[in-house]
Amino acid sequence: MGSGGMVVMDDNNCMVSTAKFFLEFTADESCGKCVPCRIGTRILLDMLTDITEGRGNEKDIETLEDLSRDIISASLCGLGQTAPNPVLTTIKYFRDEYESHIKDKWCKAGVCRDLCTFLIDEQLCKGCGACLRVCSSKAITGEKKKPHRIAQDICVRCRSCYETCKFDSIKILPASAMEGKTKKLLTVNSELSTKIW
Amino acid sequence: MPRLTIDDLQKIKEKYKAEFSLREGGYRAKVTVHMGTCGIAAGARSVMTAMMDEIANANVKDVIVTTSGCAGLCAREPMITVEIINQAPIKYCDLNEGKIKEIFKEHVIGGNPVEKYALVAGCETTY
Amino acid sequence: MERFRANVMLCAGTGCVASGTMKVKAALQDELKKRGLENEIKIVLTGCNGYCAKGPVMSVYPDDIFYQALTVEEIPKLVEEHFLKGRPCQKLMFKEPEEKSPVPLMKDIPFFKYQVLRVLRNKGLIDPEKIEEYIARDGYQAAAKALTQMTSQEIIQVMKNSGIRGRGGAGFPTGMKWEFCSKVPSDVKYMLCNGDEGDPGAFMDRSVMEADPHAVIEGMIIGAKAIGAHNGYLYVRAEYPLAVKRLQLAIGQCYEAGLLGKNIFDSGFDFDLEIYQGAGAFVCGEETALMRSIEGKRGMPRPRPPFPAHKGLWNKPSVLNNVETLAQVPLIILNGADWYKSRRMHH
Amino acid sequence: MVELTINDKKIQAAKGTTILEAALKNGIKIPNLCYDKRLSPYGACRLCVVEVEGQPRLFASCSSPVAAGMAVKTNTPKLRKIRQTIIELMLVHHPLDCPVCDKAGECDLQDIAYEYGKPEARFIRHRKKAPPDVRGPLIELTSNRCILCGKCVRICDEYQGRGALGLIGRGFSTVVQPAFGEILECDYCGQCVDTCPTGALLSKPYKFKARAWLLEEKDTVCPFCGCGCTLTLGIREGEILRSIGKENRGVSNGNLCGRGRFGDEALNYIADKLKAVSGRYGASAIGAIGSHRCTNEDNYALQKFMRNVIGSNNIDSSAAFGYAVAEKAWEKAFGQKDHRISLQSPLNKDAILILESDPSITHPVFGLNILRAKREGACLIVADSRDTKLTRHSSQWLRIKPGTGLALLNGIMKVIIDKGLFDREKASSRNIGTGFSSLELTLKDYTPGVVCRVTGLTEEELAAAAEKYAGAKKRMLSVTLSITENNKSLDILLAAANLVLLLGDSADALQVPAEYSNTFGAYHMITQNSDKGISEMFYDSDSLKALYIMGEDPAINFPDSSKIISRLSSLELLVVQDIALTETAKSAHVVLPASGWAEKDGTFTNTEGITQKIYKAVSPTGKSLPDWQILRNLALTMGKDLGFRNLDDITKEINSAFSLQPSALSPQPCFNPVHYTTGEEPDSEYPLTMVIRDILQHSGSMSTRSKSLDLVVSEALLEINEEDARKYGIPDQSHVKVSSRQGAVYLKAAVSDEIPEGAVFVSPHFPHAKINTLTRFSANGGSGIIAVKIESVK
Repeated sequence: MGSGGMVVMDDNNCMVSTAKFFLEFTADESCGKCVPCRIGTRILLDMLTDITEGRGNEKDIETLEDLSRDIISASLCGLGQTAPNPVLTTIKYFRDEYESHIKDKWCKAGVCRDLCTFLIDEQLCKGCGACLRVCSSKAITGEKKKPHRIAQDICVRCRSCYETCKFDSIKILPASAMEGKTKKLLTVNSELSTKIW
Repeated sequence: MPRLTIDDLQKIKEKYKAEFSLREGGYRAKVTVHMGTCGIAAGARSVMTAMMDEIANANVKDVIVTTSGCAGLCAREPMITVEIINQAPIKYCDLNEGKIKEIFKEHVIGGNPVEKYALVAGCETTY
Repeated sequence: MERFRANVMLCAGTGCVASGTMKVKAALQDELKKRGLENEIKIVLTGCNGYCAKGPVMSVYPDDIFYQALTVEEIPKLVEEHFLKGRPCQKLMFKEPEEKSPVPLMKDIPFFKYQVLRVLRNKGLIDPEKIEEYIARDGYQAAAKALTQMTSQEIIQVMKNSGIRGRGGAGFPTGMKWEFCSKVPSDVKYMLCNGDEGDPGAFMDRSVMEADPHAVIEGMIIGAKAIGAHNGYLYVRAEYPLAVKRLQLAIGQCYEAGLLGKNIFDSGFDFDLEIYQGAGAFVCGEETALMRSIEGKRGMPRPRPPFPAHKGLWNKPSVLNNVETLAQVPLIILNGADWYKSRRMHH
Repeated sequence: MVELTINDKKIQAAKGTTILEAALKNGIKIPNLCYDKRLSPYGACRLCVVEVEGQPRLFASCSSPVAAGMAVKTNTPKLRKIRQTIIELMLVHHPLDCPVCDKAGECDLQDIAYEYGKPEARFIRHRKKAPPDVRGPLIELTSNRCILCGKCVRICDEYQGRGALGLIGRGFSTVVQPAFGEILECDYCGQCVDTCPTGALLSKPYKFKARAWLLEEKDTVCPFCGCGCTLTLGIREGEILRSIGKENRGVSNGNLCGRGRFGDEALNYIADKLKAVSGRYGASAIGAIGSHRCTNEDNYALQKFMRNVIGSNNIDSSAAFGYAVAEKAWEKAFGQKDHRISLQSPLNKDAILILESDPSITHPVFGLNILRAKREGACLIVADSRDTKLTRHSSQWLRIKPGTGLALLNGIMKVIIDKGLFDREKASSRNIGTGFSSLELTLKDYTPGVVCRVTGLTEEELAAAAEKYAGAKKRMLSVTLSITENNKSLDILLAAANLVLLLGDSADALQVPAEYSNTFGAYHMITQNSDKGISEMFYDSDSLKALYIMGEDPAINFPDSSKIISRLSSLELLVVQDIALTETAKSAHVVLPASGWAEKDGTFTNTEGITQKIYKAVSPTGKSLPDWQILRNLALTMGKDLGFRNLDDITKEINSAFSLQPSALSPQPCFNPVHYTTGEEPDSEYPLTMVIRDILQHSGSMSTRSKSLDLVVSEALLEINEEDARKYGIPDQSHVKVSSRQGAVYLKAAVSDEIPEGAVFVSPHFPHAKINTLTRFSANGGSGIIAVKIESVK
C-alpha cells in the first residue's frame, strides 16, 4: 500500500482473497475522479470476487494483469497507480493459487467458502474432541477417541476446526469433492484424501 | 508556563534528570532494598525510606532505589545491595537508619564501600 | 520535588486504552494508595508501545520489567509482589509461544530487542501530554538551534546531506522538497503535516502522534523556518481522536511556552500551527487532495504540475511532509547529517 | 516560446501551454473528454495521455506543460491500447441508449468510442439504473450516461461562478447532482448542457425534437443583450429547435447564457403567436405602440417590422395624446406639417401669452427663455388657475377656472374684433376653408360678460389682456399639451391658432412644444400614416388581438386605466419590450428586456426637430439588448430580414425615407372656429375639479424609477386649497380617497395656497398612484377635466 507498510502472512491466507481485500479498500476509497481508478478498481474487485466465489474463467488471470497494468499507467494519482499492485504481485508469486481457484474451484487455504470443503481424515483423527468444541455451528459430531465427522450441510467453513486440530487431521478439499453427497454425514477416507493431496 | 528561552530548555532537562535516569537507565548507582517477608519484618521499610530521604536531601539525581525479594539470609536482615556502575556490588546487612546515612555518604556518594557493614562483595545482581 | 523510586509507564495508546488501560490505572492508584506507595511509585501514561495485541501493557522502571495483558484483578497482587516485595510478577510477563519461561525485561523481548528507536525515541519513556518530559529528552533543542543558529539554506543543506527521504511511502528526498519551496518567492507559504494515515492496518503515524506529538511539531517548526512558512496545518484524520487530542494539547502547550506563535526563541521567526481534521477519505492522504480538503473542497487529487512547492494550499507554495518524516527532523538537526546518514536504512 | 516535437513534427509553443493545447493548435488531435479550454486542467478522463521520450510514465497532455526539447508521441500502439481500455471501462456502465439519446450524432463519447472502442467487451456488469432527474424546468440530468468528466460541475463553479452542481459520493458511486440533491437551482445558463460530452445533461425543451444530424445549423447573433453572442441555431423544417454555443465561433466562443440558449423559446413563441393571430384575424388585428423613450432607430425598426413583416399599419405612440394633437392643429390651421418650436422663440417678443401651462416646469429651458424675455421687457400674460412660477413672474395673471382656457381665447378674440385691434382686411383674406366670417359668427356669443362668468375673470382683466396682447409688435402664444395633462385639447390649439391668424402673425407665433426628448422623433417615425392609432386600438373597438408594446406603459400612462387593462388582458398576445417590469408588462404574455437610453446608441429628435446622437454611456444591464436588435432578431425568427445590420444602416434608411424638414404642403392657413365646451361639471356628488399637471422633478413614469429623483419627490400628492381642505376635513399630509365616475385612488393630500378653491391638482408620474384610474379618454387629446370627490381616509 501507499505507505510502504508490510503485512506478514502464512499459508493460512488465500492470496486471491488477500488481493480482493485490498481492492475492496481501494475501490471504496477511490475518489472517483479519474476513469481507470474509479471503474478499473471496481472491475478488478468484481473479477476477484467472481474468482473467489467460483465464477472465474481461464482468461481471467490474463485480463486481470492486462487491466491492472493499464490502470497503473493511466491513473491520475498514487491511489490508482498502486491499487492494482496487490493483484499483480499475488498473480506473480502465487499464480498457482489463482489457477486452483479458477480451474479446480479450490481454495487450498480454505478461506474462500464457496471453494472449499473441510473433511476429517479418519486415520489421523484421534477423537480428541477439540474441533467439536470450537465448532460454533455444531457441525462436528463424534464419540471420544473415535474419528469425528463434519456435517457438510451445517458446516459454514469458518476454519476454526482446522486451526484447532493438533493432528492435521482436517483436510481442505475443493467444494466439488462433495458434490452430490452433501446431505449425508460424511467422513473422508485416507484413500480419497491422499489422492487429492 | 512562561515563554521559554533556550536556557530554560536546559533547566527543564536538568530538573527532570532524576526521573529520566530511572527510565532511561542512565543512573550511576543503584540501591536494592531486600524486601522479603523477613526483610520487612526486620525493618526494611524504614531502611528504604531512610535511603530515599538521604537521596532527596542530597538532591542526587543519578541514584535509584529498587526493591527485591528475600536475599536468602533472613537472619541478617535488613539488607541492601549497593551497585555503583562498573564496580562490584556490595551487600550490607543488619542495617538501621544510622548505618544507611553512613553508607549513603561513603559508598553511594563517595564511592568507597563501608567495609564495617558489608557482608559480601560481588554477589549476583538483581533484575 | 518529590522523588519516586519507580516509574510505571502504563501504555495509553489507542489499542491499550481500548483494552482497559484506564481501569487498570485506577486500580493501580487505589492499590498503591492502600499500600502507602503513592509517593514512591509514579504512574505515567505513555503513547503506544506497538504491542497492542497484548494490551494493556506497561513497563516498570528502573527495573525495565515489561508486563502485558493486565487486568484489574491482577493489580493488588502485582503491587504487593513487585512494588512492595520487589518480586516481579512472572504471570504477567511476556512468554514466547511454545516457551515456558517468561522474559521479564523489555529489552530482552525479541520484538523490542532489535528495535533502534529514532522516530519513536520517546515512546513509552515520556508522558506525551507533558511538554516538560519532551524537553527533558532534548526536546526543542533542535528547533532552538535551527531558529537561532542556522539559516534556511543551512537547514536545507543538512537535510539534503542526511539523505532523508519522505517516509509517507513515495520516498521523495525531503531536503529537495524543502529547497524547491524555499526558492519560490511568496509572502505566504504553508508547512503541512500529513497525518491522514489511511492504509488498512497501518498505525505508525498514529503511534508517533500519540506517543510523541511534540516531535512532529518541532519538525514542523524547523521545516517552516527552512521554507519560510509562517502558517502550518496538521492534517489528522478524525478517526484518531487520541492523536488529535494530544496534538491539540501539545500545540496549546507550545503556544503557552512561546514555541509557536510570534518570535519563537526571540529569533524573530513566527509560526502558527493548527490541526485540520480529515473526514476519513483515504485519498485525502494524497498531497493535492489533502490540500483541497483543507481548503474545504472535495478531496480529489489534481494533476501536477503545478507542484505544491509552487502552488499548493490556496495556491501558495506549500510543503507537505509525513508525520514520521517530520519526527526525524529534530534528530537530524541535533545530531547532524552524517549521523543520520550512517544510520540510514537502505531504501 | 519553447520548441518541442509532437509526433516528430517540430512545434513552437508558448511557455506554460499544455501539450494538449500545443497539439490542438497545430492540428494534432488528441482525444479528450474532460478538457475544456475555459477551465483549469482536471486530468480525469485520462484519454489524452501521451508518451514523452525518456519518461517512463505517461503524461496527461491536458495538464502537462510543454518543455523545451520534449519529444511527444500522441498515437502509439501503447496509447491506443490505454485509450481503448479507458473507453471500455467508461462503456461498462454507460447505457447504450444512443437510439433514444438526443446527444447521439454529436456525442463526444460516441465519437471517441467509435474511434478507439473495440467491438467486444471484456467486462459485462450491471449498468447504472438511476432514473433521470427531470425535476428542473429546462435541464434534464441522466446520471446513467454520465462519465464524471466534471465539466458541468466545473463550468458552473469555475466559469459561471454559480456552483449549482456538485459531485456527490465517492469512488464508483460518485454522481453529479444539484447541490444537496435538491432541484437544480441555477441560472439556467445551460453551459453545462453544452459542455457535457455525453447525453447526461440535456436541454429539456429540445428533448426528442430532432436527431442531431437532421438539424440545419445557422449562426446568428443572440438578441437578448449587448454581448451579441453567437448562437448556433438548430433548425429543422424552418423551425428553430434549439440554440447552442459552439466553441471557436463568434464573439462568445461557445459561451451563452440562459436567454440565448433557451431564449429562442421566447422569440419562437412570439413569432408563432403573431403568425397565428395574423392568420386568424388578419394583420390588421395586430398593433404596435412605440415610444418617445426609444430612439428614432428603435421606433423606425418597430414600424418597419410592423409594416414589412406583419403587414399591419396599426402603430402609434403616446405622442397621440400630445404632439400628434399639435400636429393635427398645425395642419388644420396653417396647412403645415412637422410643427416644431424654437427654444429661442420667446426672446425679442413684446407680448407672450401662456395658456394653462407652465413651460418652466415641463420644458425648463424653454421656460427660462420666457422668463428672460420678461426680464428683457416683454409683457408676460399667464392664464392659469394655479399659482405657478410663471404666474409669479407674469405681467398679468389671469386666474381662470381650470379648463376654461378656450373660453378665454374666444373672449380675447371677441374683444380684439369688437375693439378693432386687428387688421380686418388681412384676416378676411384668409378665406381658404373656413373664413373669417365664420370665426366672427362663432365668437358672437363670447361677450366679455359670458366669458368672465365662465373663466372667473373680471371684464377689465379680460380687456386689458386682449389689448396688451393685440397691441404688441411681436407676439408669441404657447400652450403645452401632453398625455399627462387633462385640461387642454385640440380645440384649445385651434383657438390659439385662430388668434394667431386673427392678428396676422405667422405660424411660429404659436409654440407648442413636443412633450419629451424624442416625442417629436417617435411621432415622425411611427404615428404618421398609421391606420389604427391609440384611440382605435384601445378605446374604440375590440378589433385588436395582438399588441407589441415597445417602451410604453399604457396601463399607467394612458387615460382610463381600467379600460386599458381590460383591453390588454383580452389580447391573445401582448408582447412588452421594456427596460423594466412595468405595470403593463405584468399583463404581458412575453416580456423582452431592452436596454435603457444610456445603454445604447441612436438618435433622438427634440421639439425643435433637431436630431441628436445619443451614445452608449453604460453597459447594458443583465440580458438587455437595444430595441431595434430585438426586433431584427424577431424578424429573422419569422423568416424576414428588416434589411439592416447595424445602427448606421437604419440611420441611412431613415434619412432617405423621411425628410424631417417642414413638409412641402403649400401653406394654406385657415380659421377653425371652436366652441368652448365644459368638461365634467362639478356637481353635488363630485364637487371638485381635478387637474393633472406635470411636476418638475419627474417626467413620465420612468423617472420615478430614479432613486435620486425620488428623494426629492417620492409620492403622488393631491394638492388642495386651504379652504377646501378645511371644508372637507383633510389635514395636510393625510391620506385621502379620490373618486371619479371612473374609479378611485388613494393619495396623500398637500394643502396649498397655490391651488384655487374648487379644484385639486395631481401629478401623473407615479405608477403606483394610478391616476389614470380616474380619467377618461378624449379623442381630442388630454383626458378632459374631470369631477372628483375626496374623502378623508382615517
